[in-house]
Amino acid sequence: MVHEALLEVADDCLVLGHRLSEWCGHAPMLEEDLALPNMALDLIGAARGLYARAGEIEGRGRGEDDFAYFRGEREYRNCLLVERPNGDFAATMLRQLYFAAFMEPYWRAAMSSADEALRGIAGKAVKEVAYHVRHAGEWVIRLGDGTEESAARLARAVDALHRYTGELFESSLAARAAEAAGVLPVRAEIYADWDRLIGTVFAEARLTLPDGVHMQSGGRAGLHGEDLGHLLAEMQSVARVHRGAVW
Amino acid sequence: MVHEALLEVADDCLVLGHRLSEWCGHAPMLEEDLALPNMALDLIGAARGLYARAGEIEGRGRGEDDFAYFRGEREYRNCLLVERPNGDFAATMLRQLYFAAFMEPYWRAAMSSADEALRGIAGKAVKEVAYHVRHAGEWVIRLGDGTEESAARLARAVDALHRYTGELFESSLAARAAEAAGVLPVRAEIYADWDRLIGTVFAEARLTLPDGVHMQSGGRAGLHGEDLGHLLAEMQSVARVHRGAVW
Amino acid sequence: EEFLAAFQARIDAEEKIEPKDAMPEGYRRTLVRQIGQHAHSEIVGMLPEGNWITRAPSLKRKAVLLAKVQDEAGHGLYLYCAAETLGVTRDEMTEELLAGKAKYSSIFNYPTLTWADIGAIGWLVDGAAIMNQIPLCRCSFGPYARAMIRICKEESFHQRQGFEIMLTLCRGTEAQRAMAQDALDRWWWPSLMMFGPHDADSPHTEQSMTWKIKRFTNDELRQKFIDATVPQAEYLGLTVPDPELRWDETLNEGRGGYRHGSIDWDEFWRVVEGEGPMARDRIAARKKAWDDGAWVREAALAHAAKRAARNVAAE
Amino acid sequence: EEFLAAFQARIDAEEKIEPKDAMPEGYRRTLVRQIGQHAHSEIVGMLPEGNWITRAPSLKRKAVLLAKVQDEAGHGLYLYCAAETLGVTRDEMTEELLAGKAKYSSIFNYPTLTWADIGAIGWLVDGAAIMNQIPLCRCSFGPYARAMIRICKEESFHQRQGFEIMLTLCRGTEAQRAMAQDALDRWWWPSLMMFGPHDADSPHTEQSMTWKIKRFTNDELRQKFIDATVPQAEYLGLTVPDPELRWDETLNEGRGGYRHGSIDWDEFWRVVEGEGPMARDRIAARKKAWDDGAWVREAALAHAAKRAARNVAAE
Repeated sequence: MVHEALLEVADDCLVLGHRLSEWCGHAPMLEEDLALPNMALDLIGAARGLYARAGEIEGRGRGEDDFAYFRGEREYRNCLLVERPNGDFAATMLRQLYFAAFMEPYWRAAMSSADEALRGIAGKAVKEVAYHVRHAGEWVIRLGDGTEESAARLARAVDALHRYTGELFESSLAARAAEAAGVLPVRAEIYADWDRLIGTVFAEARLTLPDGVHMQSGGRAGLHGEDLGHLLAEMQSVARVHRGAVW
Repeated sequence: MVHEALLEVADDCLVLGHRLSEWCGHAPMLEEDLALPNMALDLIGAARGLYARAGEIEGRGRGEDDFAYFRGEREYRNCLLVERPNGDFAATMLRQLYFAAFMEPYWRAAMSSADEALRGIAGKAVKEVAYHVRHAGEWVIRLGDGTEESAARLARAVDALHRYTGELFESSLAARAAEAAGVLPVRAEIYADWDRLIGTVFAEARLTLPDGVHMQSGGRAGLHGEDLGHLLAEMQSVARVHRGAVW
Repeated sequence: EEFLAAFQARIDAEEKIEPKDAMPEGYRRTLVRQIGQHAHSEIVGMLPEGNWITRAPSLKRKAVLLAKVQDEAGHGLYLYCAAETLGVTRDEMTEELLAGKAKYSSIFNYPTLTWADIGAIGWLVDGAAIMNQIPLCRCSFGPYARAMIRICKEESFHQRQGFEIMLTLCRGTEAQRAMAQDALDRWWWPSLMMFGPHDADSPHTEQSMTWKIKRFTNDELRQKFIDATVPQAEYLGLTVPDPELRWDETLNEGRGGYRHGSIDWDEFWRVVEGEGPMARDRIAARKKAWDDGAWVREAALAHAAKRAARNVAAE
Repeated sequence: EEFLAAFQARIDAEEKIEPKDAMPEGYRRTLVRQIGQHAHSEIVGMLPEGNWITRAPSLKRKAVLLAKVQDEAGHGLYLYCAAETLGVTRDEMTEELLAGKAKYSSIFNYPTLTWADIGAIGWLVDGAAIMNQIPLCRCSFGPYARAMIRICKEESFHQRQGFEIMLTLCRGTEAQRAMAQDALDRWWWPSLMMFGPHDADSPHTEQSMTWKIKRFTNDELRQKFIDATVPQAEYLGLTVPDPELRWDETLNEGRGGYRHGSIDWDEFWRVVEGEGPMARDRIAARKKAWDDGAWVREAALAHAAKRAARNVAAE
């Protein structure tokens, strides 16, 4: 059970890292061609640590690439937020803010995990994610309080993405087991910090927090949208053709 | 050798059919949601016949799905024109016209092939492709002699795609062997018909035929652009995961 | 009053009502809404299946799926034409769909997650659609009835193809069987919901039946569907995801039938109200196609106008 | 005249020229062009490798490749900054690139067709780039020389990573070895072309060498590259696709070196003139990124202006 809870977090990081990496060479300015891969690298790095630890706990000899390249879309356990297509730069930055604003307090809490390996992963990730919060938060403010067009695009992004934030605070059975064992932080308890941070950024960005949004979930049960399958088909294409090869 | 020449034609049909199928559900009007899959079906049907015949000639027991799903991008032998991304509707229709205006006289000539199976495939395909020429030709005329925007888009499509038409008339070593054996028509001999048809349509569409374009080729040697690999990764994703399964 | 009675008499005599005939406004409105919804369902229904065309695992399946999705576009076209005979244009109906004002079958707001979903949709979703649609071939409104005859023929072909995909998977590898079971698990309940709320919660049913737009109630059709489908699942060796499902020989006037567990009506209403997992993606995809295609439609009109002007000038 | 002589004396004394120093217009123009081309090469060079980030076959390789492409963006940034010290803005240079007026390294107009191309690019293309760039660390123009020192360090790291990808493939399965050989077959000749035309056909070389912008001729650098790379190919167990390649101990002043077959200069000039297979796709991709990003850049400027205005108001 505990290893499955780690896979949920790992899948979140990998899928979002992959999405960010799709921007590579196509960002709106050169500075973002540096910043986006930078965040992608942090996320993929965290995913690798988590997969490795999940594999050890599982004890069936699976490693990071087994988890990443040889599970299908029904086996991936990421939340729906991270698999949403990049959309425009406003959507990408808002998605990043939503996720990072959750992960920062989450990693901070995980620094006192009962699992030593996890404490190590969290200690590294917490510093990285602080930059993600800052970077994405600054962009959300710039776009929200920029031009009419940027504000409209950002508002559309909120309308499209807010419904996927509720799932961040839901714990699956596996997550609850890991939380009970003191290995992972309790997701619901992160909400206050997240809400405060998002509230602050939205105020500065002159954005209104949407109200009464029906939250979507399903990712932890492998009930994804239709985009993840395409992402995985591409991501796994070489590895699957050369099953067993070393790279 | 001869079976490799058939694979070239089959790959052209499959890849273009796949590209057209990407429009499914996303066409500019409902009538085109009927017409585009219709042409895709014709092309995929022709590809299946050609793969089957190529497999028989090769004599190693490979069937249509082996050729379609278990060759990589370096083994695909389609010309560059058909793998170009769909772009907008103008680009899709122009690509279709360029290809169909070649295939119509090609299939007509193939009706007197020395190979009986090929005569059968050609006899069916020649009727289908006449509709493709008409449909794509009418659209090219409508767009060229429509609004300012449609004319500009079509002109951009010509600028982008014309350079891929030269390859249609080049015969690889394999094609030359099949041509010498009377199995396939001589590609260079199709040019006069193609040029006449394109000239007529372009005149009605008020388009100028570009001059002195440097023609691109490489597809027959497996030297594709970077888009084909992504197309194949997606197309083959399920079949490759379940190697050996029957569907 | 007199007109309504005469109209009802024609209906009762099983006469077909034709577009040029006088008809009560409520009859017209009900039909416009229902045919429009039906047309929209065909159009939106292209998307979940279209999602697998580029990944179909064999060329034969790819061709069959393409042809099926093409048929759906064709059904949409017939139905929009039938609705147009009642004085509403296709463009108006499309704008309503894209504005989120018109409904379509909620089932298409679920995602297709594996290839087996293509089998399950054909088998279950088309199966349920046919149950709904066969009686519509005898609908009192002529253009709708005639469109449905043609549509039903193609739908039952699709349903057989879907079942055949499932059969192939169930006779295939272990992974393929698991994929088939997973698809049944996910599509079973949404398929039952396709018949709409229980009769007691379906206020329009009575009027529609009087007008012979509808011929059976929601629960009657749902029961027919279950009774037809459970044995098919057994034949496939799959388990219907309803632990309360059991044979009851007292049902169907003593001919027997299956009792089923209770339907999650909360989920039903949530999805009907536009909160299905793919609802926003579906409308966004259609809207994008429509908006991206605007210049094409404009060009076609402009060209037709130019051509007409030239013909006039030449005369 | 006097100024030119004094300037040349500084160059000959290996003094660094700094942006604020007076310099001949030709010197400035040559540097703007060369540094700009170099910056553009880094930016366009992100695309062929970026094409495989989403398909990298292991997470480790994915991370390494991401980091590499990120480094290239960084190199672009240093170089644009170095060029800006000469009075040209990054936006101006970008507009020139997108208008097809500025050149960049032709090698990036070839496509990456398999994963092995990522290895081959690191090994061969970065290898050739380093040969070109190491002497630039001693370039007479200070900002360029300093940028190159930093860039060369990272490039040689990339080159080792590329070689390591090739080594892993060559020690892998038969399919992997074939992929590696295929990549070498396709990238070898374009890599040799990276050094430019033969000295006899390179009119600017002499002036650039006098100004110590360039320190070696094209042919000298190409020879160095071949001599360094052929043994590496042998170590990998790969065949260099040049049947005329052979060791000649009279070369390199008796230290020996490899004689190579003749380069296809027709292809070279065709690609330089913008007819490389991916040339139009590369510019189109950069143009799309630039155009799609316009509203973001505008928003950032607008926000900065608002913020500045508020700060003024608050004072």
